[in-house]
Amino acid sequence: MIRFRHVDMAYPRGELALVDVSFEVAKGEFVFLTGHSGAGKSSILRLLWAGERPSRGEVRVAGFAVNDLRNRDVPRLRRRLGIVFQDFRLLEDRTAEENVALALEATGMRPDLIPARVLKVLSQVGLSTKGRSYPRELSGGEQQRVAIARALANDPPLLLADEPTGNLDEKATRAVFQLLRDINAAGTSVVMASHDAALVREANYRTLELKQGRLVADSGRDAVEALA
Amino acid sequence: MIRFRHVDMAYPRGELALVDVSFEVAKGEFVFLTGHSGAGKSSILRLLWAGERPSRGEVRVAGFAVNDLRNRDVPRLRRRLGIVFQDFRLLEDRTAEENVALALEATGMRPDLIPARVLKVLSQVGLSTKGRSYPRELSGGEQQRVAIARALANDPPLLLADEPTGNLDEKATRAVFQLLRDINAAGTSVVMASHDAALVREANYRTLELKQGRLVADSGRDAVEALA
Amino acid sequence: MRPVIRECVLGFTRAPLLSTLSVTAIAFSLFTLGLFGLVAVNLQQALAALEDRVEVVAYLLRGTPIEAAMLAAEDARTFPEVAQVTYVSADSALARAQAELAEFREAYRDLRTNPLPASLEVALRPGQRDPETVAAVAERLRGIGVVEDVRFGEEWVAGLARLRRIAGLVGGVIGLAFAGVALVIIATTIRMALLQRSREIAILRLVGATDGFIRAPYLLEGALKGFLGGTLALLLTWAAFALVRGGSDALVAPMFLPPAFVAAGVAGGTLLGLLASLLSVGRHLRPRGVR
Amino acid sequence: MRPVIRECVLGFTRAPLLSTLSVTAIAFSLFTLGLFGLVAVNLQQALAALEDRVEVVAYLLRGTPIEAAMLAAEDARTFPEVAQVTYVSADSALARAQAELAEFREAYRDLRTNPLPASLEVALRPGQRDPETVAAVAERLRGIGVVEDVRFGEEWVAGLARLRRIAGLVGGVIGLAFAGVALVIIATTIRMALLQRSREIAILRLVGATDGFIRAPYLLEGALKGFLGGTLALLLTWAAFALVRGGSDALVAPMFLPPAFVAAGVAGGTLLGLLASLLSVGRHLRPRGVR
Ligand SMILES: Nc1ncnc2c1ncn2[C@@H]1O[C@H](COP(=O)(O)OP(=O)(O)OP(=O)(O)O)[C@@H](O)[C@H]1O
Ligand SMILES: Nc1ncnc2c1ncn2[C@@H]1O[C@H](COP(=O)(O)OP(=O)(O)OP(=O)(O)O)[C@@H](O)[C@H]1O
Ligand SMILES: [Mg+2]
Ligand SMILES: [Mg+2]
Repeated sequence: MIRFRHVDMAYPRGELALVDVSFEVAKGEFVFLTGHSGAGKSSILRLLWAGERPSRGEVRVAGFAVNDLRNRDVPRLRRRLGIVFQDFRLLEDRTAEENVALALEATGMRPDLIPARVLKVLSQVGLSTKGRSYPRELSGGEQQRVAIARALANDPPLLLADEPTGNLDEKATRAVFQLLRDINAAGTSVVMASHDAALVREANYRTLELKQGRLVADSGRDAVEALA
Repeated sequence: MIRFRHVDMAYPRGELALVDVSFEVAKGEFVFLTGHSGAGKSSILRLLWAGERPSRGEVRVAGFAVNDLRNRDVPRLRRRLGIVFQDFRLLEDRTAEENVALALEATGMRPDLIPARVLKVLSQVGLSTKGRSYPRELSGGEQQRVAIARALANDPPLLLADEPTGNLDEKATRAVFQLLRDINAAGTSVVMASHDAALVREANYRTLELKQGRLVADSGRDAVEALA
Repeated sequence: MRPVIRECVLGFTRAPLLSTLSVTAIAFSLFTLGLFGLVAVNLQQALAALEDRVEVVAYLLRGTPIEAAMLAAEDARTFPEVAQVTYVSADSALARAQAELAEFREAYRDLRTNPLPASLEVALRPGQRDPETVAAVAERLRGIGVVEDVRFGEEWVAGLARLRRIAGLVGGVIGLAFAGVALVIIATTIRMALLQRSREIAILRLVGATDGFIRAPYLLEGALKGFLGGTLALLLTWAAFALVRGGSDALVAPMFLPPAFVAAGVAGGTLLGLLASLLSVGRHLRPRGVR
Repeated sequence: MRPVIRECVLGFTRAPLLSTLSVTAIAFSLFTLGLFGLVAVNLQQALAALEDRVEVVAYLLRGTPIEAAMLAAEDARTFPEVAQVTYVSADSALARAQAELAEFREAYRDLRTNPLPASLEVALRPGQRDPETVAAVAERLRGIGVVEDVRFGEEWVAGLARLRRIAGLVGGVIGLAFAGVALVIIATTIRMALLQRSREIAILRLVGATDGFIRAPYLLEGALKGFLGGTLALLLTWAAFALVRGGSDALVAPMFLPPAFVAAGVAGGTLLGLLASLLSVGRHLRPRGVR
C-alpha cells in the first residue's frame, strides 16, 4: 500500500524535514507515526497525499508513484485516500453536513446516495445533532470530528489521520479510535500520527518513531526481526 | 480575579452553551477547566476575554464587568490578559517573531524593548531557531508554541489557555506546563482548559469540570468544604 | 450537473455584497463603453448629415440655352462619383437668393437685370466626399463646354475631413481607454473574489476534486456576472439616452445604439466575465503553498 | 508612530497584486473623470468661441450722414449689455460682400449703384447673449432714429442657447455617471482588500489592539493609494491630451484642465481613498462573529 525508500524531503525555505526514511505499509495494516513536535510526522503524511514531493528517494502510495505524479493524476490519488488534517481544513462557509457532502461530490459519488452517507458518518463521530452548524459554531473537538467524518465518508482504501484526537477528551478519543479500528478491521489501511503516548502504548499497533526527520524505531520491523 | 455568578450563555444560533455557572478564581490561582468535547470550556474562556456576553448572570474579570463592558474598554481588558486560542489564531503572513512583536506593539510596549522580549519568550517555548518561519512553515506543535509565546509576551496578570498542549508530544507538554507553573509561581493567575486527563490528575491543581454546559465539579470548593 | 449550478448560486448568496459589487463594477464599466458608443454613434450621424451637404456647383456661361445645360447635366451624371445633378436656372437662383438672404431682398428688388448665373448642382455619392475626389470631380466639370466656373467650398470640404479625422482619433483613444478601464475592473473584481476563496479551492483540491469540478461553478458565475453586468449596463445606457432625448428638442434626432452593438455588448460582457474567471481560476488552481 | 508606516508599507508589499490593482482601479476611474473633464473644458471653450460671434446688426436708413450714424453708435454704446459698436459704411459693406460672396462678385461688378445699406455692428458682452437679452437690445436699437431695420439671427442665437442647454444636460448626466463609477470602484477595491484582511483585524483585536491602532495603517494606505491613483490618472489624462493634441491641427487649440481642477482631482483621489478606507474599516472593526 505504501513504500518509502531512502526518502529525503526539504521544504523550499528550511532544512531537510525528512532524512533517509524507508518503510513499507502493507494493505490492511494500522500504523502509528510518533515523534516529538516537529519530528516530521505531518511531513510524511504530506508526501503520502502528494502535497509535497520527495527531494530524494522513492514514495509509492496506493499504486501511484508520488515522485513523478502528474498534476492531473493528483485528484485520482486523493480520491483513494481519506485525510484528517491536523488543522482540520474545513470550509468555513459550509455547514458540517455540506463539508462532508461536498467532499463526496468532489470524488464523484452518485448524488442520490450522498445525504444518507453524510448522516451515517456524522452520527458515527457523535455529531448527528450538529450537522447544520458552521465550523465557527462548533467546539474544537466537534470540528475535529467533522474532519474525521469527511475523511471516512468515501470509504477510502487508505486513511491518513494527523493527530485526529488532539482536541478530544478521553472518552471521545476512545470512541474515535474504536471507529478507526473498526474501519481498519473492514480492510482499510490506516496511518495515524499521534503524540498521545498512552493511546499508542495501549493500542499496541505497529509504531514508526521519528526524531528530527529520521526514522529511529519501527516496531513492525523489530517484530519481524524478533520473529526471524 | 474572576467571578462567575449564575451565568447562562447562548450563542445566536444554538441552545444554551452554559447553564447557571458560578465560581470564583482568586489572584494567583491555577485552575483547570475540564469536560467532554463540547462541554463549554472554550465558552467560559470566551466570556472571560469578552468575545461573548453572558445571557444571564454576572461575569467579572480583572476588575472589568463583562456584562456591560463598553466596546472601547474591550482592548483595555484584553491587554491585561494573555490568551492561547484552541485554534492558535496566528497571523498567516507574519513570521513567528512578528506575530509576537505585533501583539506587544498592540498593547503599547516601548518599541525598543520589544525585540529582546520576543526572543526571550520564543526560546522559553523552545522555538529560538524558528523565529523567522511563517505559520505555514511550522509544524502543528510549533504553531501552538508560538501562540503560547504570544500569550506570555506581555506578562499578563491573567493567562487563559485553551487546550494549549493539544498538539504537543509528552515532553513538550511537560515543558510548556512547567513554564505555565513558573509563570503562576511568579504571580500570574492561570485558567487552562485541557482534556489531558493524565496531566490534570498529576498536576493536582484545582479543577472545574463541565458537563453539557453545567459546572458539575469544583475540586477547589470541595477542598474548601472538606477543610471546613 | 446539478451541483455546478447550486455552487454557482451559492457563490452569489454566500457573498451577496461582493457579488453585487462585481456585477455593479462590470455594469458601470460597460455602461461607460455604452455612453461612449452613444456619443460616437450620434456624432457619426451628425457628421454624416453635414457631409450630405457637400456639393459641387458648376456655374454656366451667361445665356447658355436650356438644352445645352441639360446635355451638360447628362454628361455630369455619367461620372461614377456623382449621385445626382440638379439644374438651377438663373431665375430660380435669384428667387432663392431673395428668400435666403433677407438683407439683400430689398436691394435685389431694385435690380433691372438678374445678376445671377444658372448652375448645375452636383451631389456626390457617400464615400466620395473627400477633398481629393471632390477636387477631381470639379476639375472634370470645368472641362464641360458650357461651364464657366466651378465652386465646391474647398475649405468646408477640407474642414469636414479634418473634423472627421480628429473625431476618429479622439474616439479611438477614448474608446480604447474605456475598454481598458472595463477590462481592468472586471479582472480586478474577479481576481479579488477568487483570492477570497483561495482557501476553499485549496481544500477542495485536498479532498480530490478535479480542476474541472472546481472550475465549473466559477466559470458559470463569472459568465453570469458578466451577463447581468452587461444587461444592467444596457439598462443604464438606455436610461441615460432617454434622459438626454427627453431634454433635447432634437436638432438632429438622437439615435440609440444599433441592435448589433447592444447584442455584442451583452455577449461581450458575458464572455469577458467568463474569460476573466477562466484566467483567474487557472492561476489559483496552482497556488504556491498547495500542501 | 513608526509601526503605522511600517504596517502601511507592509500592506503594499505583502499583497503587491491587490495593491497594484487598487491603485490601477482608482487611477482608471479618475482617468475617466479626467477625460470627461477634458472634453467638457474644450467643448465649453468651443461654445464660447461660437458665442463670440453673436452680434446684432442695425441697418441704417439709406443716405444717413456719417455724423448721425456716429451719434447713433454713441447711443448704442451706452446700453449696459453692449461691448462694442462698429460703424460699417455702405462702401465697406459692398467691398466685404464682394470679398466674401465669391459667386456674386461678378454680378456686383456690373452694378451702377451700391444696393447695400450702411450698418452698425453691435457686439454684446459675455453673459448677455441669451435670446431674451439679444431680442431686448435689438428692440431698443430699433428705437434709434436713423435705424431702419435690426437683424440678429434669431435662429442662430436660439440654436446656440439650446445647444448649450443640451451640452450642459448631457455633460451633467455623463459626469455624474462617471463620478458614480469612480466611487463604486474605489469602494469595491478597498472593501475587497479589507475582506481579505478581516482575519488579521479580528486577531489584532483579540490581542488587545485599539481601534485606532488597527485603523491607522489602513487609513494611511487608503490615502496613499488614492494619492497614487490620482497622480497616475493625471499622467494618463495628460498623455491622452498630448496624443490628441498632436493629432489635431488645432481648429480651436485644445486646452488642458485648469490647475485648480488638477489639484482638486489629486486631492480628491487622496480624500476618496481615505474616506473609503475609513468607512470600510469602520464596518469591519465590528464583525458579527467577533470571538
Ligand atoms: N512549509 C514548510 N517550510 C519550511 N519548514 C517546514 C514547513 N513545514 C514544516 N516545516 C518544518 O519541518 C519540520 C517537520 O514538520 P512536521 O509538520 O512534519 O512536524 P510534526 O512531526 O508533524 O510536528 P507536530 O507534532 O508539531 O505537528 C518542522 O521543524 C517544521 O518547522
Ligand atoms: N458560535 C456558536 N454558535 C452556536 N453554538 C456554538 C458556537 N460555539 C460553540 N457552540 C456550541 O456550544 C457548545 C460548547 O462549545 P465549547 O466550544 O465551549 O466547547 P468546549 O468545551 O471548548 O469543547 P472542546 O473540548 O471540543 O473544544 C458546543 O456544543 C458547541 O457546538
Ligand atoms: Mg504535525
Ligand atoms: Mg474548546
